Amino acid sequence: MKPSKEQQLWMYEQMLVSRYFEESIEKIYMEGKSPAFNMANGPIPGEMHLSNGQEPCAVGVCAHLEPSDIVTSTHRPHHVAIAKGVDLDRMAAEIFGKKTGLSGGRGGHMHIFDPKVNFSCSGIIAQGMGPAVGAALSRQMQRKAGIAVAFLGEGAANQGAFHESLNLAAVWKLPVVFVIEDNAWGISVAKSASTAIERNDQRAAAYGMPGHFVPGNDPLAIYEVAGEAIQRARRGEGPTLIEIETYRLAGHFMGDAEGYRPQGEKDALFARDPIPKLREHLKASEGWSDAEDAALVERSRARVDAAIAFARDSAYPDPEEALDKVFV
Amino acid sequence: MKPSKEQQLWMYEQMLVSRYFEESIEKIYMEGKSPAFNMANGPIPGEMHLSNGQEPCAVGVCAHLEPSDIVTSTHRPHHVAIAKGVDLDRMAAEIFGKKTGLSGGRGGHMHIFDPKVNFSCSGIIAQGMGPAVGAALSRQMQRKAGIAVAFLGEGAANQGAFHESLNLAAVWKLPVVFVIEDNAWGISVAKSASTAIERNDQRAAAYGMPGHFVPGNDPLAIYEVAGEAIQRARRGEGPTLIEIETYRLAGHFMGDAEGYRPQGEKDALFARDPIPKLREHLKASEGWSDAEDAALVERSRARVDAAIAFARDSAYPDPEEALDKVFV
Amino acid sequence: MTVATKERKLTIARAMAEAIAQEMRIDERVFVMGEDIGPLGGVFGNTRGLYDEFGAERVRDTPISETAFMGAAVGAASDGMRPIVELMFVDFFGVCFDAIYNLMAKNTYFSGGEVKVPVVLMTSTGGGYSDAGQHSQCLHATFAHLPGMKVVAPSNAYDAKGLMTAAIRDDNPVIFMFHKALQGMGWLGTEKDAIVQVPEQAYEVPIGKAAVVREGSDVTIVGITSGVHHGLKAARQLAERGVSAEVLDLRSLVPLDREAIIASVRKTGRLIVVDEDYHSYGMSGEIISSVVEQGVPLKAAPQRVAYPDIPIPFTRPMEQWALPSADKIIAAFEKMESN
Amino acid sequence: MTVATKERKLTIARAMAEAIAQEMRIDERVFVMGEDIGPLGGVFGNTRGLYDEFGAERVRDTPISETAFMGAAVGAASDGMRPIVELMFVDFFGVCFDAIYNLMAKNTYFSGGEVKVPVVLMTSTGGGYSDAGQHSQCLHATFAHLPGMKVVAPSNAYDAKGLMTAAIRDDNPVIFMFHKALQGMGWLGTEKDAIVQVPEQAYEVPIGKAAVVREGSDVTIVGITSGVHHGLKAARQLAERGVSAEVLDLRSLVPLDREAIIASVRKTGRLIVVDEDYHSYGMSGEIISSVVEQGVPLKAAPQRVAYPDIPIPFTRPMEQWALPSADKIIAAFEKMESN
Ligand SMILES: Cc1ncc(C[n+]2csc(CCOP(=O)(O)OP(=O)(O)O)c2C)c(N)n1
Ligand SMILES: Cc1ncc(C[n+]2csc(CCOP(=O)(O)OP(=O)(O)O)c2C)c(N)n1
Ligand SMILES: [Mg+2]
Ligand SMILES: [Mg+2]
Repeated sequence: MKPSKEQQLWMYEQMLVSRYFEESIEKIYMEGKSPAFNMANGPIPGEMHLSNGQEPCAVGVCAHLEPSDIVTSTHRPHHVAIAKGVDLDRMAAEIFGKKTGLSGGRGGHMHIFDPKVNFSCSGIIAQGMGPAVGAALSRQMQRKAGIAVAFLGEGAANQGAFHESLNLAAVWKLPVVFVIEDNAWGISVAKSASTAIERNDQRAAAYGMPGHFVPGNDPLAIYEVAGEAIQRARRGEGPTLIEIETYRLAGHFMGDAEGYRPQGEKDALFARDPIPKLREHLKASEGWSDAEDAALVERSRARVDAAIAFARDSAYPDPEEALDKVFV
Repeated sequence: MKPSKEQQLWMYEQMLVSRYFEESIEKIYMEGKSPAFNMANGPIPGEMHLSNGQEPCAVGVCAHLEPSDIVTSTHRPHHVAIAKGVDLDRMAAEIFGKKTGLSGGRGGHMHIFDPKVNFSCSGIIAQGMGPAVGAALSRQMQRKAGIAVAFLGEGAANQGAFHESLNLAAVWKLPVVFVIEDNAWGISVAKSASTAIERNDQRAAAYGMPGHFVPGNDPLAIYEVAGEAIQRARRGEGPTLIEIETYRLAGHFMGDAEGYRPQGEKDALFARDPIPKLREHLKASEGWSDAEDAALVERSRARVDAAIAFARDSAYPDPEEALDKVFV
Repeated sequence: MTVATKERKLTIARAMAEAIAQEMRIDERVFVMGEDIGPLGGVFGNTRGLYDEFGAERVRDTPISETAFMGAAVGAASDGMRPIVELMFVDFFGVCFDAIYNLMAKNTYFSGGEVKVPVVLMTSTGGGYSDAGQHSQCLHATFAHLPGMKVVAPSNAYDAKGLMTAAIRDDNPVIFMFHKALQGMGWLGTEKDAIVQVPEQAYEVPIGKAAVVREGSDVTIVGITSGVHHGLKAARQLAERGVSAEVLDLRSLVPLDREAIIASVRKTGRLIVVDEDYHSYGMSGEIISSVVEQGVPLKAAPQRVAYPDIPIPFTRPMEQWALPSADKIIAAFEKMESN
Repeated sequence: MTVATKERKLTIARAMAEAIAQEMRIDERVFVMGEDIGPLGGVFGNTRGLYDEFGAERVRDTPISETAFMGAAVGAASDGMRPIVELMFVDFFGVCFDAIYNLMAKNTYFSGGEVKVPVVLMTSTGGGYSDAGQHSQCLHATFAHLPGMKVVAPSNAYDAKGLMTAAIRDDNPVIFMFHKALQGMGWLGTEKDAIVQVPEQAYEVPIGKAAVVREGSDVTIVGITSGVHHGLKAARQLAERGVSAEVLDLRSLVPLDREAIIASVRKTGRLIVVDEDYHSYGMSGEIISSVVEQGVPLKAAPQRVAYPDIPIPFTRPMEQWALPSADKIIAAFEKMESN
């Protein structure tokens, strides 16, 4: 199942938007945070986990999804949210804590909820998995189209929720796909120090489900493998586990000194940045022109800029609104 | 690694003691509980999970253990406690809630602690696993002899603690053996309805550790497999997972109507009762005589009777002692 | 023409099952999951009959995987279903509290009210039958302290049915705590006063409203589940001495009906709180503070009869000694009078 | 001859790391495990330097498997080790609370005192820097309500070092809560008053003893961690109006120093409790009830300044508005006076 040119361009565009979005956030995040770096300050306070480099995972999977399909993501959600079609303006506003944000500022960057496209995420490791299983159960019981995808990090694959969710999904043969973004690090801890085996796709056998590994942070390869798994889920044949080799180009969160990285790792990762790679591929194999590329880059930047402007220009909520929405 | 005659007889004796112990408890448990069955009444109140039929798991494993080795068990602990050498008098007294009990009556049948032989158990499914891993870590760090064994049910193998504990033990290469007693049922739920694969030993691969399956509830086969795993742990080569096919001859707990069992299951299980089977084997292959057997049966019964008498004759603690031992 | 109303007393277990069945009949989105809630009908009987009527798809036995199925309840509820999920004993909350507390309770807020999480989490509480420290707790405050979940706990079958119906129809997560000693399962003993007349048709008992279950003028006894029955027994004994005790059944811990508590204490001037949950940092402290911080005039220092701050012991002498009781309530009243 | 004592101010983070290092030097059984506590030195700096001094065996980075490593801490402690284990944010308790609560807290009791479980569980609390509802909670009452664990929480580096030393030497499980805003990590902002002089040699601050951190005669302000600093600021402002506020730093939630609280309120006749944890069923209610149930004479209804019963919002206007503050304490005092 190879992606068409159109699909490749869709993926490429989402990757560009995601990358520019993260780069914008990165810059704005630092506003108000000097001379002393204090998370609490600036237009974007709090923790900030960027997904630069991991865009292929998001687009390769989400290229197969409809708005009605369900995605749960993690503390590092922006790339997936963008690929799933989350409202970029309102997501930006949420990250700024504005009234126009997806949750009116209550959630922030680790709690992006856009029910229109069935996207949500959570800041607790591996805890999006149960909800994905439950959403898949809901579709199965309602005989309603749609599947669920749970994204998680390779560090999360050692949590109890991983085991329980995979087992439950398999026992009930639910239409759900589990996607591990293996970026080699859980904060400062290397995968090899936390995971008893080399690749988590091998754990699929413990649940009698297919497991796939996708090397190389390659969106086209991810597209193929994810497509199979998602088709399988849609056919009612049950869950699949996928592990994707990916790269975290930024620190774990902003402010991370990244002292744990071996010398040269960052350079090596940047040399393999998936965005220029995909661009080159498009040019080499799909007749993508420099002019077309410049236009798309322009358009993607503009889309991000508009979202950021929307967020900046929006008002903060009234403090007392904190008391609303506890119960509906 | 075949068991010597002496070892076989040791196992057989523990099985007899365990069986007689359970049969005694079973009888006494019903005292004061008629005409209306109310758990709160009688000399043994509360829940009671008997281990009749599962004795092979306990003896086949514990035959390889020293008092200094650590065992954590479950809500169904008696057979393992006996094979591990827990003080039978004080265990009986604990089950009766007496002052002479292992914990002065505070714990009861699901909370048997005998630090002299490093035995403990817990009523929460799979939650003995972490402590076994930690005890193994303690031995590894202290360069002190001794390994840990965590017993669990097949139902428990779907808990998050299972996954986390196996992974941690493997990453740290700890001297611990995980023993699943697969009695086919988790209360009323069949293994096939709760577990995505047929046999849990297959899950060992997810942690890069050896996995073994022992069919037939056969103490001699268990002895062999457990011996290998325990030797491996003692050699510092890391953890092993074992699943044992066993039978629960009683209900989940006393009072269980067992309506979930397929017709004829109980009869079939009793026909395969491991105690007469082992007796026959001893007679056929090890020159075990009827007279010797009668003497051992007698001795085992006497040991149990003495423990029960000790428990019956002991005094209850003072109520106010409830306030003691919260902190030491 | 007079219609003879059939007297029909139910246990809490049957009342719960009836409420669930009635809602399942009228609302396809309602389903039940948990351990042994299928053919077995629930260890505590509160799903009895459901499997036969609604089948394996809507009455689902789960693996022993509370984290997964609590999380799944959240995901299914967010996707339009209305799951009722059982945590067999409240004591097991520690294996799955994140899914309950960081997802079920908070997703509505985190989503700015956009995502509804209509889950009913039913769970058994309470001791008194020697099930020891991992199977006898109430943990009222552990759940009620954390915002985002409604918490109800009936003392009788009428309230059980009405609260369950209200809980299922509520668009918010509701923790439904049922006390084992009131449940009507013979093997756990049974508080007879919990078995009461229950209408056959569906009805709601409003969540967040306490009930005055006995009127009085000298002292207010506030309790929930088992505490209500201890309170009623104490009130009967106090009446023999000429003391008129008012007994308040909170029925809901969240929302807490502070108005009802304060109104009663304004009338009586005395307050005793009964709680089978642990003494410190719990319900008893909350009730007392809610009254005194309002400056309600008191005739005596308020008292509490709660479970001491100890893990629950197995052996009967210790266990029974530590539990709240009518005698302890009376002693608390006497202490008030002696000062 | 006079010895010049070197002034040496430490942050709480450094004080904690120093206490741990000193105990590790004298006691081989002490070791540390948790996420990112090794080479990184802990996300909140409280294990900085330990990995370099003691190496990977005694300073162990774990997988993200809190259930396993909390359980492992119990097993290792029961086998003679003295683990210090970190739960990175207290908000994560839900993934591993069973191991903490049903094992760590209870095994000593269940074993009749035979099994000691000398674990120190250190965990970060508190918000105020826009980390939203799964990373900003205090959960004081959630831990303090459940018997079997001691619970300490320092407001300054001196207490942090002394409480940590006492906790490590204690044969019981101790929950050590450190508040992120007091921790001395610049990137979290820092309460300057938490950075105080700390002796180089090891010493213990006794667990279960509150400290009067400011003496006064008109009102008692009781707090813990951040609440103490809000209280001190309020007291300074009240002093300008001629009101003399006494500020009590609980330092331990379990055991709770009720005597110290009552002694202070007996003196002042007025009580305000400050708590960054949720309002209902929490610390504030416990403190107030512990005073009024003793019949301590009060000049005004006691007040609480606690976090409202809402998940913690991300956005700064809401978040800051909801937090306790000196202003809110003063408003509470004014309310007392106006009645
Ligand atoms: C249960 C839990 N434990 C710990 C954390 C703290 N934490 C946040 S992100 C993270 C690392 C996650 O690693 P991984 O799953 O690989 O995701 P990545 O950050 O690499 O995207 C940790 C430990 C948490 N949020 N939840
Ligand atoms: C976390 C948790 N969930 C549920 C229970 C209730 N429970 C007690 S025993 C049991 C079945 C356990 O099955 P298995 O692990 O196979 O052990 P067995 O009873 O067959 O020995 C269950 C569900 C529990 N004690 N702890
Ligand atoms: Mg990672
Ligand atoms: Mg079983």
